[in-house]
Order: sequence, then structure tokens, then C-alpha cells
Amino acid sequence: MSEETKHTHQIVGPKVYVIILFALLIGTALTVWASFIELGPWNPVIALAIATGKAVLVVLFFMQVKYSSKLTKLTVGAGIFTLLALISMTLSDYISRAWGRW
Amino acid sequence: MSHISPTIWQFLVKWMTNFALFPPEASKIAPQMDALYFFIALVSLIGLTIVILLVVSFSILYSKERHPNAVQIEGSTLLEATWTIIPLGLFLVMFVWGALIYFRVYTPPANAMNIYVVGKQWMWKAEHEGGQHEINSLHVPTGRAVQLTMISQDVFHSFSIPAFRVKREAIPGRYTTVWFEATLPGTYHLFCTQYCGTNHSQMIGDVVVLSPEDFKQWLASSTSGASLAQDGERLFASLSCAACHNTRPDARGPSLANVYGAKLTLTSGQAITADDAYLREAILNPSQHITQGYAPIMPTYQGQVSEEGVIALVEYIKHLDSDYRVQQTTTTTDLLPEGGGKATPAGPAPAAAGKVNP
Amino acid sequence: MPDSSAIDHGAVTTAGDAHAEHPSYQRHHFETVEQQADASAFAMWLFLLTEVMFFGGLFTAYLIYRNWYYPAFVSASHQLNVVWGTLNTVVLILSSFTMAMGVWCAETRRRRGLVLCLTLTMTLGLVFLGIKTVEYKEKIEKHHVPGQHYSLQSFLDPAHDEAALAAGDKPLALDMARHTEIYFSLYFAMTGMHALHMIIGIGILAFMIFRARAGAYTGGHVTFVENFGFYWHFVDLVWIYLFALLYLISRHQ
Amino acid sequence: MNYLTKENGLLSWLLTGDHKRIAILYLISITFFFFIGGALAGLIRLELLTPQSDLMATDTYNKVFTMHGVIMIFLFLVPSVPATLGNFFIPMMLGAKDLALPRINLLSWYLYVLGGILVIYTMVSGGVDTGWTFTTPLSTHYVNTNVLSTGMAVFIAGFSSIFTGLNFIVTIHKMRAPGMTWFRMPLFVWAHYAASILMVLGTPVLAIAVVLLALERTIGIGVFDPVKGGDPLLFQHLFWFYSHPAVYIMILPGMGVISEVISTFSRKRVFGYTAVAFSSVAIAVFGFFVWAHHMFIMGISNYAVLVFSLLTMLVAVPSAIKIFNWTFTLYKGSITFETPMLYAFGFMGLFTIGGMTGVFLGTSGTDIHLTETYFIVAHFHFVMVGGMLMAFLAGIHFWWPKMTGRMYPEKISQMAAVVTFIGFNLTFFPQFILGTLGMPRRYAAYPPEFQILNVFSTAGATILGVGYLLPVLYLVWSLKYGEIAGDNPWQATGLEWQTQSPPLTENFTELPIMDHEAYDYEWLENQKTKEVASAG
Ligand code: HEA
Ligand code: HEA
Ligand code: HEC
Ligand code: CUA
Ligand SMILES: [Cu+2]
Repeated sequence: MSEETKHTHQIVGPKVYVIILFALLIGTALTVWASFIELGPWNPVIALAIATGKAVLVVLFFMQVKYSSKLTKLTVGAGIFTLLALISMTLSDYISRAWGRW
Repeated sequence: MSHISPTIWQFLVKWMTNFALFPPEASKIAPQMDALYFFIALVSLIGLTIVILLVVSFSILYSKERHPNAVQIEGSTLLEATWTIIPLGLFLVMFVWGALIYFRVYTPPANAMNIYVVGKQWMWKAEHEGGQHEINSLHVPTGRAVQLTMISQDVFHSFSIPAFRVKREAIPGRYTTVWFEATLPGTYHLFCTQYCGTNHSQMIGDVVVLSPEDFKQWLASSTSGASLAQDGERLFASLSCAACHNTRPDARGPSLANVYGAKLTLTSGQAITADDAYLREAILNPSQHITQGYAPIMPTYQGQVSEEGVIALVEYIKHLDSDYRVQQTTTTTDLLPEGGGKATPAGPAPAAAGKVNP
Repeated sequence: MPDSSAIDHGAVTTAGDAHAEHPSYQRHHFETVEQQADASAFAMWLFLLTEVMFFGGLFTAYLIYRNWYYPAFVSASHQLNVVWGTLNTVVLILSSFTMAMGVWCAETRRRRGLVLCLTLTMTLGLVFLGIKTVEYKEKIEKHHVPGQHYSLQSFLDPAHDEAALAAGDKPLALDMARHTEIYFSLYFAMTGMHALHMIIGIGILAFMIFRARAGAYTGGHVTFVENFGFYWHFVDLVWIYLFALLYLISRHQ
Repeated sequence: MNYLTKENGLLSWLLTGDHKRIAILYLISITFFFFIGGALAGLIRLELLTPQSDLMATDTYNKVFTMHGVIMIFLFLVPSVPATLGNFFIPMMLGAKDLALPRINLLSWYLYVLGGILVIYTMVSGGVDTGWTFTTPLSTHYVNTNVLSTGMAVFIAGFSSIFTGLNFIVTIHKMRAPGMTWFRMPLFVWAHYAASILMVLGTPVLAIAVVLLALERTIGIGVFDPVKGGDPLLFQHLFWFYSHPAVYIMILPGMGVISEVISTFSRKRVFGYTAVAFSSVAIAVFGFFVWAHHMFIMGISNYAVLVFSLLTMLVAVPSAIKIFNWTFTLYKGSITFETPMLYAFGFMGLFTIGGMTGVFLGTSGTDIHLTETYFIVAHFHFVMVGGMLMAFLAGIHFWWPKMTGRMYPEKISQMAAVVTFIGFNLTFFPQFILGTLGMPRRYAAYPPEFQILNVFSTAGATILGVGYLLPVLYLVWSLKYGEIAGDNPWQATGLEWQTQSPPLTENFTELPIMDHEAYDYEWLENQKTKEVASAG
């Protein structure tokens, strides 16, 4: 067994969970509210930003990544990286199609 | 030689007469592409030779009999850097060179003669501006840039002319283009190279390259009576496009004269050049791009016009350079390349390669 | 194999006394319980990576078509009920919370707490699916399910459609209206895949509740509960994005 | 007593958790599918003997090459090395008793079998004729063959592959014996680690693409349908997002085998261990960014072509590094030429050709002419058959003594290796020329001037078929009549050789400790002298 497998298991208590729960509920309220006001191109940006904020909370606390080993963090990072690779490289085709006549 | 078995003999004869390692170079781009091909082939050959030479000589020099005790070596950063950087450099040269050729093949010159190609299971239909229709064949002149504007009616097809070293997929829903300039008169293979179902291997034909004079003659002799633009004009009338697109001041749609090639501003503020693809979209998906100052009232014609019909309409709009000349459209030959000879009477087509599109 | 045993095993030095007494749940091929717990948590994370990429394909498709057919996506999204959607988001967040609490109960060996939390989680999961069913039913009735019976009525003639009227939709041109079908395809594909994950999760929850009552996870071996927690939170996470992307494209006008 | 004899009866195999037994189950099943795929290849070559489509109707031909591709890729090459040799030896090389998740491992095999059964069902119920690439809208709206069952088979086999990869990653991270640091792992393990990353992250995208394809075909959801405003190229993007990385899933494990074999038979540590290890990982990472080189002429944006072509060039470099590092492993070695080494030499030459022709295709300019022709067919058979299949055979011969306890017959197997090499070149080299001349792929009938080269190719395939039948015969023969192998017939350094052949169910009698670098032949010598001393 090597370093990264050291099980640094920390028990996260209900207090944290309650705080996160409320943060998530507030986030939900915010995002619904934001979608009803006209912000032009910022609407989707804000919606995604709030969603990502909520997702980060879920991942860090509910899924305890904040308290996990480096390996777990790396794994999560790898997932996000590949997902972004898929999305950005595919979109690169679609976006640049409009630039030329092809 | 008679003691050789006749089968083998026949086979040999056939081989000698047919054997070619390389296709003919019949377009302007072909030698350029072949130069790159041979460059990569050379690099590969050298690389392969190095690998084989090393493997063979090490195998001989350090075989167990000769060299019973191996010498343990960690590695060598210098050597490894060498065989990282040299291949990388060579690959980058190939990339740049290849990209240049790629862009050349898919960027038609402005003065290219346009031929429309429609692919469908399992045939190629080509439509010349002068209204000549062909099926599974394509006649082109030498010495003139020819642009193909292609679309498929159903699945992906791919228009391939090995002798020209060009190929482009004809895909459903969108125009694609490719261009070439033929240099060598002759008849060459035309293949569909994208797998498209049962008779994919029968979706083949001939590309006939003619000298400019012969080509002119061919054009004249294969006319179907009406130019593509005239077909379009007829469609324009029967679909009553002119109800909105006319030059009256209260017209509900924009004037289409000179719209081709113009830079338009859309309601989204985006600027867009009205090319073939744009015209097609404007007819089939009008609400996708709304021109500034107009309401999104134009109905879609999807499902009402065939791809050939759309092509005719596009061709018609392309040639609208002043006003709507509904009854005074030029005769076929006016649309021929380089002014094209005398006006031929618009009669029944003598030897049209294809049939007129309904 | 006769001659083998003696020769080579000396070649590898041994790690001393690795065979102390093992708890019953330790599988034979692991050296320690910790190794086992670590391995299965890591495996769960890797599995979630595959889930990320699985949904990733759908999100890619969504982003492309949303950019292409924005007006269609806006009008189509107005057909979804934000109230139901928000409610469901809250339900799912709550269930995530109860799940997290369940894991905590297991870790701190509270059997009754665990059973309660798991039951709550499952109930909330069922509520979510119930609301989803109501929403689906509405779509079916309005012929908004892609396919042969797909109807453009709500988009061509919003004046006679409650939801569209409420959102202040203008009629779409026919060609744009047709593209709403792509929106609903993605809607059903994405929420359907999500619901499928919920259903699987609820099945596992039922199994876990059954076992938890017998005290299965409160004796120190909590891996299964923890791993299931990861899964459940992940499903919640997907919904957070689905909600933002499908329901809230544009609610102002 | 060993893993083969510990328990008996069919059930003890079908319910086993032992990675070695599962590996054997896989070996049998992929061999079965290889010969089905090979028989279909035989049909292809027979049909192409003459220019007309005379042996079978065109749509039969289309079904034959589709089934050939689907079987060879999803049921043979993707699981070939990982699920057999990887499954068997990764735990042993790491000094572990088993993979981390034995039950998931068995589940993988059952999923594989289920996928295989679905493919067979597809074949007997009329086949499918979309090509292994399932191009939309052909596959969704225009063919009326069994696309759905094939899609389901691919989906299920995909999950089998995901679970295998997942299992390997967990095992490599969590199950290493004491002292087995990352840089003491055999390169075989590194290669599998890289391939596993691709399996875990790439395959799900194929799964969702197939799901959408199925929905498109059954309901007509419109996501890939140009008539409804969808983009058929999106399917291509999703498909190749998996299927390009998949080609590295198909080659990396083979590269791992070659590292082991070359080191063992030149009795020398691999030249530049770290560079080879990292190049595996580099291939895996860059492998995710090049997929659109399969779509250069399909109407993607020209700017995207630029990006993907550049990245393709970058991903080719690590492979070149590996080839040269292997070559220099021979330098000052002490080389012997047993069968695995012959296959490894074959691999080096053929993979270099195959890889360099890949560079022809990655170069956007030349790809225009060469794409969709036999040049591509030759390219991928060089890397897949000349590369991976050769590596697979090298590995099977190399580890056969360990797996079965018996030696294969050396002379005849060396001969088979040579026959394979000759047959292979005769089969596939002419196809490069055919492709350059412009012969399109997936053609049941072709212009007569291409016949001669096709005759060569068919003749070669016959030789090749013999070359593949021979190993099956003599390997089966050796199970009973082969020489007893002993623990370490090659004097190799891996931990798997330091235990009995065939191994015990728990692999090692005692937990090993790794106290030396990988490929440490001096350590091996010392062990031997120590044993002699202690015995004397
Ligand atoms: C095992 C499988 C495998 C592997 C490893 C590869 C490896 C590579 N492939 Fe291949 N490929 C396929 C399987 C594989 N391919 C398949 C199945 C298809 C067709 C799919 C279909 O359409 O049905 C395909 C198609 C394909 C295409 C698409 C063509 C088209 O459709 O138009 C392209 C284009 O870029 C490509 C490129 C490459 C490249 C650049 C590599 C590189 O990774 C190769 C790197 C290796 C080397 C470069 C060799 C080492 C070099 C040296 C030792 C010499 C160096 C010396 C000097 C330069 C001096 N491949
Ligand atoms: C692992 C992958 C793999 C392997 C090993 C092979 C192996 C072979 N392939 Fe394969 N091939 C593909 C993957 C593979 N192929 C793919 C992905 C395609 C693309 C499909 C598509 O376009 O969709 C393809 C397409 C393809 C074509 C192009 C078809 C076309 O485009 O029209 C050809 C043509 O020659 C061909 C030939 C061969 C040959 C001769 C072998 C030989 O190496 C096979 C040798 C083996 C044998 C000959 C078996 C020996 C045993 C027997 C003969 C006994 C059988 C007896 C009984 C069953 C009773 N293959
Ligand atoms: C009901 C009126 C109406 C009819 C009928 C109509 N159009 Fe249009 N068309 C418009 C309007 C309004 C626009 C500008 C707004 C837009 O871009 O959709 C337009 C735009 C266009 C454009 C794009 C030009 C530009 O400046 O953006 C083309 C090309 C076109 N129409 C072709 C046709 C053809 C061909 C037909 C018949 C087959 C046709 N139209 C029928 C109303 C109409
Ligand atoms: Cu059309 Cu192939
Ligand atoms: Cu590729």
C-alpha cells in the first residue's frame, strides 16, 4: 500500500450537513429568482454558475471530497477534465463552423 | 513460354497491362498532394529502415552466443530527447504542409464554375448551370476551376475522384463544397466512398474531362432546354414567392436582387454573407436567420421542394442581378461559361444525360 | 507441479505476519479492512466518472441544439412547470441531506437513526418520481412526447395554451416550432436517464433499509452505505444541472 | 495443487472469483469470437477475389464486413490482452491475491458473454449492414436490419469493458504489495493502467451514443436526424469520442506485452523505463483529443480540422518513443529468439508501418485522398492485426508456461510466427497500394483493374488463416503433451514468475515484498546464487 491509500476518514457531522442543506435551498431559490429577471446573455451564465456552486457544495461536503484523500480529489478532477474535453472540443467544431463557408 | 500454364500466363499478361502503383494525376492539386504523399512516404521509409537496421544489427551483435552477458543500461536522456524531437519536428512539418493543401482543396476560387451535385441512394446527379443534368457522370473542362456544391437527399455519401485527389462527403441538410481544376482529358473513376447502404459499391460513375472546346460542344448538345435558373424561375413563380419578394414598396419580404454575396445584418445583430448555404437555409428554415427589418413571416418550404428544386431556386436567386425578369430570362447558352457560343433554340433536349427535374 | 514449491518462494521475502484475525466482512484477497474500504470507495468514484461521461454526451447535445434553436428551446421550456421543477429540486436536495445524515448515523453506529434516514431518503425519492410522473403525464396529454404523435399546437398557437400564454409566448414560425421536438427529445432522454438512476437507487435503498434494520451497517462496516451515498448525491447533482438547463432557460419576457 | 485443479466441475468455473480462472474463461470466449470474425474475413476475401459481387449479394457482403468489424473490435480486440493476460497477470505482477473486485470481474465476463450472444443472435436473425461505425442517418432511418440488437450488444460489451478497466485501476492503486512503488511496476501494468483510463472515461460516451441511436431509430427523436433539425455529425462526434480512444485501448496492452517480452529475451531492463511508462499515459491523455480526425472530410469546420490534425501529430510521438526505446533495449543485451520474441519483432516492424500510415491519415491534406479507401483498411489492420494481434500471440506464448504449467513446442511455433508474418504482409501490404489507387472500402464489387492486388491479398489471407490455426492446434496439444515448464522458464524478473506454475489460487504462498526495481536481472542472479548456496 502506498501513501495515497492512507484512509483519512473523517466523520462529517450533522451541523455541516444542515448548513449545506440551507445553502443548497437558498441556491435553488436564487437560481429560480434569477431566471425571472432579464439579464440578457448573463441569464444562462448565472444559472450555470449557481448550479455549479451547488454542485461544488454537494461534491465537497455531502460526498466528503473535502475530507478525502488526494486520490479522490484527483479522480474528481479527471472526470471534470474529460467532461470538459468532450464538451469544449465538440463545441469547437460547431462554433467555428459558422466562421467560414464550410 | 508455352510451357507455363495458360492461366498463369493470362494472369501475368493481365498484371503487366493493368498494373499501376499510382493513380494518374489529372488535376492541378494532384501533384501537390502527391509531393506531400511522397514526403511522408520517404520519412516513413527512413524511419522504418532505421528501426529495422537497428533491430537486425543488434540482434546479430548481441545475440546470446556472441554476447552472453547483457549490460544493464538505465536509458539516455539525450537519445530519448532525440527521438522525441526529430519525429515531432517531422510530424509538425507534415501537419503544416497537409493543412495548406487541405485548405486549398476546400477553398474554391471566386471565379470557379459551379456544378451542383445531389447524392442519393444510390446515384449521383449533377446539374450544370446551363440546365444539363447528368446521372453517375460528370463532364468538366480542363483548365477551368470547377466548384462542386453538394448535398445529399438521404444518407452520407462521398464524392471521390481519385485521379484528381479530391473527395468530399455529400451530407444531408447542408451544402458542402470542393473544387478542382482538371488538367488531363480522359475518363476517370467516380466513386461513392462513404458507406451508404446496399448498393454503395454501385454508386459509381465516370468523370469525363474534356478540352474546353469539346466541353462547350458537350454542353450545347446536352442541354435540357431550360437553364437551371429558368427552372428556378418557374418554381419561384409556382410557389408564389413573388407574393412577398417583389420590388413593390409595400413588399413584405426583402428584395432578392443582388442578395447573393451581400453582407446581411440579422435581427440578432450578427452579420452574415448570403452564400449558397445561406440561401438554402433561408428557404427551408427561414426563422433561423431573420434579416433585420423584417418579420419572421416567411413560411418554411421544407417538404415542399426537393433538393433539386432548392438548387434551382438558389441558382435563380443567384442570378437575379437587377430586377425580377420573370419572362425575359436569358436563353440557356447565355449561362454557359465564357459567354458560350450561339443561342441554341430551346427545344426538346437532344441527348440529355439525365432527365429534367420535375 | 513437483519441483516448484521450494525453489522460488524464497526469492520473495515475506511481509511477516499478515494474518491476524479478520472481521467477517473482510474478503480474503485484501490484507486489511482499510484497504478493502478504500478500494471499494475508489471503485465507486471511478464508476461515477463513467456516469459523468454518460450524461456528458447528453449535455453536449443539449448545448449544441440550445445554441442553434434558442427560440424553440425557450418556448418549449415554458411548457415545463417551474413550480413542480422547483419542488422536485427541493425534494431531491432534502433527500440528499437525509442520505448524508444516514451515512453519518452509520458511521456513528446509530441503527435507528440510519433506518429512519434511509426511509426518509427513499420516501423523498418516491415523491420525486411521483412528481415526475405528473409532469410526464402532462407532456403525454399535450402530445409533447417526440415521435409520430408529436404536436406543435402549443408553439404555433400559444394563445390557446395555458402554459405558453402565462409565459407570454409569441407564436413560433413553423420551422422553428418543429425544433421544439429536439428539446423534448433531450428533455425525455435526460430526465428519463435521471429517473432510471433514481429507480435503481430506490431499489437499492429498499434493500439497504431491510438490512439496516438487522443492524448490518452499524457494526463498523459502513462502506456500502457510504458508497451508495456517493451514488445518491451524484444523482442529485445531475438534477441540479438538469433543473437549471431544462426549466430555467428563460422565464422572463 | 494449483488454481486449475483446486476445484472441479463446471460450476466451480462459472461462479469463480479467481482472476486467473476468469482470464481463462475470457481466453476461450475471445478465441471463439476471433475465429468467427476470421471466418467472416475469409468470406470477405473470397468475395473480393473477383471484381464482380458474385459469391454473395451486395447486402450480404455488407452484413459480412459489418459483423466482421463488430466482432473483431468489440468482442475480440478490445478484451483480447486486457481481459485475458491483464486479468491473469496484473494482480500477480503487483503481488496481490486477486483483483480488487473479483465479483465485478466475473460480472464483466458475463456481460461480455451476453453481448456475444446478442451478436450471434443478430447474425442468425439476419445480420446488420451499417458498418461497424453505425453512421447516422443510415443506421437510424435507412436500413431495416438488426441495428437495435447490435447496438444493445455493443452497449453491454461496453459495460463489460468499463468494469474491467475500473477493476484494473482500483487494483493498481490499492493492491500493490509492500515495496511495489509506481516506478517498480512492470511496464505491462503501466500500459494497462493507461488503457483502463480510456475504458472508464471513453466507453460511457459510446453507451450514450448508442442509446440515442436506439431512441432515434425506434421513436424518431430527431437528435441525429437532419430532417428534424438534428445534426448527424453529432453522432459521429460521440461515436469517435469513444472509438478513437478505443484504438489505444486496443494497442496499449499489446505494447505492455512487448515491453515484457523484449526485456526478458534480451535479458536487459527496458531502456528508459520512465519514458516508456509516461508515453503510455501520454497516449491515453492525448488520445482523448484527436477523435475528429475520423471526420476530416465529413463537413466539420475546417478550423476544427486544423486543431484535430495537430493533436493527432502530437499523439503519434509517444508511440515513436516507445518503438525506439524497445529497439535500444536490445543494445548490449543478450538476445535469444524464442517465439514471443519473434512476434515482438513482427510487432515492431508492422506497428511502425501501421503507425506511420496513420500519420498519412492524420495529415489533413493526404487524408482527403486516402480516407475511405483500402489505405485505411490496411492502416488499421497493420496496427490491429500486425500490432495488437501479434502482441497478443507474443503474450500468449510468453505466459503459456505460467498459465498452464506446460511449454509450447518451440520449433513449430517459431514456424507459425514466420508464416503469420509472411501471410500478413501479403494480405495487407497490397491494400496500401489499392488505397492509393483509390479503391474504396466496403465495396462488394470493384473495377477490374484492381483485381490483381486483391488476388494477392486473398492469397495472403489464406496463409494468414493457417498461421492462426496452427497455434490453436499446438497450444491445445501442449496442454497434455507439452514439457513441464517449471516456475521460471524464461528467467524473467516479474513477480508472476517467482511463484509456481500454474499458480495457486491465492497466487503466492506468502505475501511478497518488492525490494528491487522492475527488470532487475542482477537481483534475479543473486536470488539464484543464494538458493544454490542455501540448498548446498
Ligand atoms: C490499434 C488500433 C489503432 C492504432 C494504434 C492507430 C494509431 C493511429 N491512427 Fe488509426 N485507425 C484505426 C486503428 C488504430 N489506429 C482504425 C480501426 C481506424 C479506422 C476506423 C474506421 O473508419 O473503420 C483508424 C483510422 C485512422 C484515421 C482516420 C482516417 C479516416 O477515416 O480518414 C486516422 C487519421 O488521422 C488515423 C491515425 C492514426 C494515428 C496518427 C495513429 C498513431 O497513434 C500511430 C503512432 C505510431 C507511429 C507514428 C509509429 C512509430 C513511428 C516510428 C517508430 C517511426 C518514427 C520515425 C520517424 C518519423 C523518423 N487512424
Ligand atoms: C481486431 C480486428 C480485426 C482483425 C483481427 C481482422 C482480421 C482480418 N480482416 Fe478485418 N476488419 C476489421 C478488424 C479486423 N480485421 C474492421 C474493424 C474492419 C472494418 C469493418 C467495417 O468497414 O465496418 C475490417 C474490414 C476488413 C476488410 C475490408 C472490408 C471492406 O471494407 O469491404 C477486409 C478486406 O480484406 C478485412 C480482412 C481481414 C483479414 C483477411 C483478416 C485476417 O487477419 C483474419 C485471419 C483469420 C482467419 C482467416 C481465421 C482463421 C481460421 C479459419 C479460416 C477457420 C475458420 C473456420 C471455421 C469457422 C470453420 N477486414
Ligand atoms: C409570406 C411572405 C414570403 C413568402 C411567400 C416568401 N418569402 Fe422569402 N422572405 C420573406 C421575409 C419576410 C424575409 C426576410 C426575413 C427572413 O429572413 O426570414 C424573407 C427572406 C428570404 C430570403 C433571404 C434573403 C434575405 O435578405 O435575408 C430568401 C433567399 C428568400 N426569402 C427566398 C424565398 C423564396 C425562394 C420563396 C419561395 C419559394 C420565398 N422566399 C417566399 C417573406 C416571404
Ligand atoms: Cu453513396 Cu456510398
Ligand atoms: Cu483515430
